Amino acid sequence: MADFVNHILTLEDSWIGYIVAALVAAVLILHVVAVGALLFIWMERKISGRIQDRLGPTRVGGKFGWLQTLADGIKLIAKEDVTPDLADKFLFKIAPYVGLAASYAAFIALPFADGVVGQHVNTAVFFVLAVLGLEVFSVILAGYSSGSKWSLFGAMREAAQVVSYEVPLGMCVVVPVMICGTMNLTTIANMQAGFFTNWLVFNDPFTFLTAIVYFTCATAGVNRAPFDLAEAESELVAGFHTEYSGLRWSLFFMAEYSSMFIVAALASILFFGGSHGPIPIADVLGLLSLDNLGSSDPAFHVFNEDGGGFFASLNLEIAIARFLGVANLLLKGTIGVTVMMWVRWSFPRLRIDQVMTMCLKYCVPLAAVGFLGATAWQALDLPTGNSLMNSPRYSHHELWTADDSESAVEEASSNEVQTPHEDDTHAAAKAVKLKTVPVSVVKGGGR
Amino acid sequence: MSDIPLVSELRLKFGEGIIDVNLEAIDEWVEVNPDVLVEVCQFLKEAEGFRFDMCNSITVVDYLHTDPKKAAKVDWEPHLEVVYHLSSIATKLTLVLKVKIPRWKNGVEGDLPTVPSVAGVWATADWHEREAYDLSGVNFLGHPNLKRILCPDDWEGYPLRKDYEMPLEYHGIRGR
Amino acid sequence: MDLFAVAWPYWHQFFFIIFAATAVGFGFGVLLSKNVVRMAFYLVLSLGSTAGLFFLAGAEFVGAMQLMIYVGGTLVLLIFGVMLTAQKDFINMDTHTQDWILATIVGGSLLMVLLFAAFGAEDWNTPQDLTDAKVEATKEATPLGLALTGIRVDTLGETDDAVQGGKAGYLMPFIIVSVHLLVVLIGAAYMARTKKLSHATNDKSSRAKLMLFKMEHEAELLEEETYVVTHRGQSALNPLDPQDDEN
Amino acid sequence: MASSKIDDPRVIEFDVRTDEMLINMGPQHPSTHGVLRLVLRTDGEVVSDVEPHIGYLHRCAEKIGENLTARQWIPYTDRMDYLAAMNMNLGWSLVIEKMLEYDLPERGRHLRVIISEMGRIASHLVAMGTYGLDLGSFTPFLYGFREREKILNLFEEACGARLTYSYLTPGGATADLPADWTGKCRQFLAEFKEVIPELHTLLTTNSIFVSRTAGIGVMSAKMAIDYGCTGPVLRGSGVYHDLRFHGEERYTEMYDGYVFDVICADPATGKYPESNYEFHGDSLDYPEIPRQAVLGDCWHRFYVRMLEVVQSVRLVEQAIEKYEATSGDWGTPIKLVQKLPVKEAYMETEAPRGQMGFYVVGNGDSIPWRVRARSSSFCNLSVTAPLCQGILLADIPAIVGSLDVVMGEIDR
Amino acid sequence: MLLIGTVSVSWYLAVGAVLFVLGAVCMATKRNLLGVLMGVELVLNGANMNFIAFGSKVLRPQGSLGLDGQLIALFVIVLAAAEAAVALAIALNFYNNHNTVDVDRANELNG
Repeated sequence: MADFVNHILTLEDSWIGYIVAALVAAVLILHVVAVGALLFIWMERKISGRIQDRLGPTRVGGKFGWLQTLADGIKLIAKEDVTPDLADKFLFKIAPYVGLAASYAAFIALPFADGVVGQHVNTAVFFVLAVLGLEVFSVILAGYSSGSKWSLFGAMREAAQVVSYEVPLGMCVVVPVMICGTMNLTTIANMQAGFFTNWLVFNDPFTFLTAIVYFTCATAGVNRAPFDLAEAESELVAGFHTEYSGLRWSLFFMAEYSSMFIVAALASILFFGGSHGPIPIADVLGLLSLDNLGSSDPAFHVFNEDGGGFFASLNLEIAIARFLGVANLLLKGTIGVTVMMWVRWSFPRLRIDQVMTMCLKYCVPLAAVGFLGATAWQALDLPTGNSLMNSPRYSHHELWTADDSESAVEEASSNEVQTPHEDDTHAAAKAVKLKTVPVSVVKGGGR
Repeated sequence: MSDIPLVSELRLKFGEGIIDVNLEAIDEWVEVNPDVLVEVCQFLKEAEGFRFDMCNSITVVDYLHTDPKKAAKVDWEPHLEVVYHLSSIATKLTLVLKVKIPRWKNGVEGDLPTVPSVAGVWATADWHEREAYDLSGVNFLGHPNLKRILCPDDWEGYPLRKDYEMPLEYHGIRGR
Repeated sequence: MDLFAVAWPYWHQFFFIIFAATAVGFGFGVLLSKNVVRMAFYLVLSLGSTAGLFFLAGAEFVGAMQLMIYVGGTLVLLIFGVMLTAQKDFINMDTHTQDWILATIVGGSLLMVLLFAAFGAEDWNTPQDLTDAKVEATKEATPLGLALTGIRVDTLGETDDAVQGGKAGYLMPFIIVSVHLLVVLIGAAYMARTKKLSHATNDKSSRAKLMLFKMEHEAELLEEETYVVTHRGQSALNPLDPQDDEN
Repeated sequence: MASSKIDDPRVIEFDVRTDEMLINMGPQHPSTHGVLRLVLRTDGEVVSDVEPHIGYLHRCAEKIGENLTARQWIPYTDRMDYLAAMNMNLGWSLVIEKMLEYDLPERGRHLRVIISEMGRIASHLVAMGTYGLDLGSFTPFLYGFREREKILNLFEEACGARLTYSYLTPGGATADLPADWTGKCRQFLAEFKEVIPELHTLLTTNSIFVSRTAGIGVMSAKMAIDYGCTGPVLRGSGVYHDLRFHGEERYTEMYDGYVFDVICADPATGKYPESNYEFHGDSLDYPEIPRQAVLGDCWHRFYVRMLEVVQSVRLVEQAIEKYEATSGDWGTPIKLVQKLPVKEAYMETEAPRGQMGFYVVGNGDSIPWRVRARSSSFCNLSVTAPLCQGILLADIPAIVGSLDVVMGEIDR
Repeated sequence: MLLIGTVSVSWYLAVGAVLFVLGAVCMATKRNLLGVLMGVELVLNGANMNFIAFGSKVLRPQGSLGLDGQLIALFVIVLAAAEAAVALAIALNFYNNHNTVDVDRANELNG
């Protein structure tokens, strides 16, 4: 991208290109956050309405009241921004921004499709989780600085809950990482390309279990009902945001909804094939298949670096393919969010000790079982979903690996690290490559 | 409903304690001397075959005519009646106890008349007595915490007394 | 036009300065702030930007871990402690002036020594050509994992046996650390346990059982049987029966 | 007497102690129904002590009653339990009739059964919905209100009001039911029967709901009676007592010829009465009692309400039959300035929330000398303090909600 | 101009040194037990910075510690987490027994 901008501006490797590229990426992600929150709040209203035999918003913005959230946003902006006397003013004011920044920053490493990502991070999985984990600080600071006892309760609950739920969450995330042998979300997604049997959730029963546990813990991690103890409106008046009003209050909700989408999208990347549909539509349409979009290969840039002018340099096939991928991911993420809403409007809230019990007595052991089981499944090379369908998983990724230090490969394979699938041996070699060979993913895709 | 044996038993047990019994009234009532009230209630609660284990309500009726002309017509002296409505879940009986007390303790205006508290007998009497104290100004001796319950703590006067005057203003709020 | 032509290496420079400035700046914030809660907040930001420096230095995995374990876990724990102990008079605590003076002198001299050491060694101070630094984000998570299990795939190229021998795996420390963590976990559980039987923390069913136990002991025999008998007797009754209101 | 220090629910000792704090729950709080104010003494999440403060809605209706005639005071009874105003009217009407020794015509009796039982259904629906709300699930609330609205429509047709009806009066009712009213009522009952299983699915058998309510706020029969709890709260503790069976003759004869069960678990077996009631086709099967549930806990209080709704449906169905069978007068209301004898009468009726008692003293004038309303919620609320000791903060809405208090009735 | 010029290991070491010293001074001056704890965290990070810098192939292609630096840094992070937990436990017990978190008041052992 940056190269492309520079190319258009007929500059050599200049910082302007990077600035423009960064700005474009930032603005796009901002749209995902803001518009996404807008959409999800509207969705939540409609869905809750349907669940409760209501219509939900109907008037504002025409037919389905789809501008309701915008109207409310304007109202919230217009509202007075109250700061209590007892509050720690500085922290009270800063807290909402911390939360929003955290859930916004998590998008940086989230690949919407192969090569459509803010910044390639090789440890993207943990990066996303870690940055998302920072959101807890906004809740804690908000609850603590409000100077209200209800808010303090909310903050304490949030702290306890998040710290304990990060454990099973991490364990669940490790399973796909272990199976794919990489922490790079793009790669994990690409490895599930092809038919939906390649999706890791169908890899073996343990991954299925892990997917469920992951979703539960993720719901708890972004404190949605029935785990929304930090803002339990029937016990603590509004929990950590009792004292907030107007824009700052709405920032909390933008953060909440965008982090909901992040965990849902992460779930779809880790377990549900990411940007790849159940059926490789790109292949069916005769387009270039997404699976071959190795983002490291300059041949697969949406914009050819050398083509002059915009359309001349536009690589249409890849553009369409990536567009389909992004649509896939957004759809899957939205489905995940919808499930969270469905759960929220159906169940009562758990008690704090029950939430803790659920985490420590059920989620952690289940996650451990899932992890061990999946490892054993790989080690014993039992039939997996894709081997049953006989659509090998690693066969698509020649482009992905670079080609140096073969010795590492032999070393690693001779040491029987993470056994690949024997059903296609040349894929096995590739798989081992994937694991140990230094690779430069960043080239191209980011720019 | 047959509480004749009950009355005879009460008479037998408390003698002078039982001042009056009215079986003709719609709800038969027994008037008790305040001094033996607690013992009577304890007995009623535990007596085999009656077991009045629930105290439904405690009411204070203020007999006073503020209008002297009407006051002349009536045959009673101004006084308070504390009415206990008892019932039994075990035996499904009901009973009304009455205690007659002066409107003010030995006639001194503002000095609350006293009745022994039965909160020790029925836990529910706790709040009922608080309400009676709050609205009618009866001092229940031996009550765990006899505070106003419905009116604010700094409220003046006892609204359900016949001679009660609504205060002109309360914390700047116009009363009447 | 040469400003426009600024090429990559200075971007590393640029971000390094940003991250270093925030890290050090908020470090000073931790030092100078009196309010313990704000100290915690500044510490979060300082460590966060330290993680940024790790990313910049190419240690992505360590950076992510820093964010996840350190900022996400340890500091939340810390803030938890702050909240538990934050009384009015403990939130703000002044430091004695003599402490300040002493600490500044000692710290300053220590800083001098360290900086001198840092910039002293010529080998360390030779600037590198970082043209490829950005793209060469090597995939070192797997080698790290392997090294923790005792396999060093990164030093296979080493011909020198001494170096090869020196670069052994980290299986032993790994196990020791895990055992240590286990001990800490058990200790924490021990800390947080309840000494006496607490109805609030036991699960409710056992609580309810205990309540029932109490109830049975409180209710005298007489009452018990009365209620039960009433119940049985009544439940047989037809509401139409005239003796229903009596009984 | 197992009351050693161990058994005292207030004894809680952690190695990591936090500091006690006093918290005001209410009068403006989402889950204190209306303007109840609870002062909590909490140690972290654990509530060691609760003190209810009431009176924020106090208007001294009893004093007002000493300045109005018997019929004029009816609207004030409406405002006591505003969720079951019909039953309040009924209580007051009955006590006045008792005083005047007035006997109701047959048709009026059945009319009253229809109306008061419909009122019970409407009130229990709100209780169910708000209880779901207290436990953090919003959906049952709207399901409950959807049905309640239908009942209110029926009431509106009957008396023109939707909340405060002033429909039943001493001497009968202000008007007979409209012509096609019973038909609509039948239709409603048919629809409502289909809905009841939904409500059970939403809350009664939901495992989260069970884990939130089962074994919480366990109240022994002795304690319940000692604190004067009545109605579903009392029956939830396994005490077989329902004024529609065991009340005064003047009240029970209203239900002569009706067949229905008193919903109350047998403390010996813990089973609820086997219902022989034909419930849309098959006989109604109650949901299983969960394993964790203990007699007298929140879950049982809630469950009793849910089952009483069914019994009320059953009663209304019978009442409609009888009402249509009878003809003639439904009872003419007493005169507005009806003179009251120099007598006093006390009467309790089984309102949805418990025994609602009215006490009236006459002095030969049309204006009663003294009026007293014994409110059920008042006594039911008084049990909060002993129940809410050594529990978690989240249990307080669960317990207060299960008592199902209405502040209008408490503060009067 | 500061932007022109290239980063070397020493720059990272300098940042590490500053953080280290800040932490040390923090430990020395803070009276709040948790403040001292935060000082410790700073010190550990300063040390970590050095390991990362020396281990970074980016900054020092030849003769760098390689993975060892990052491994040690990982160990430091993990141990810091454990250390924080234990120290927090001590702090809370201290607070429960003395009702203060002022370290200057923990002097009952000097006779």
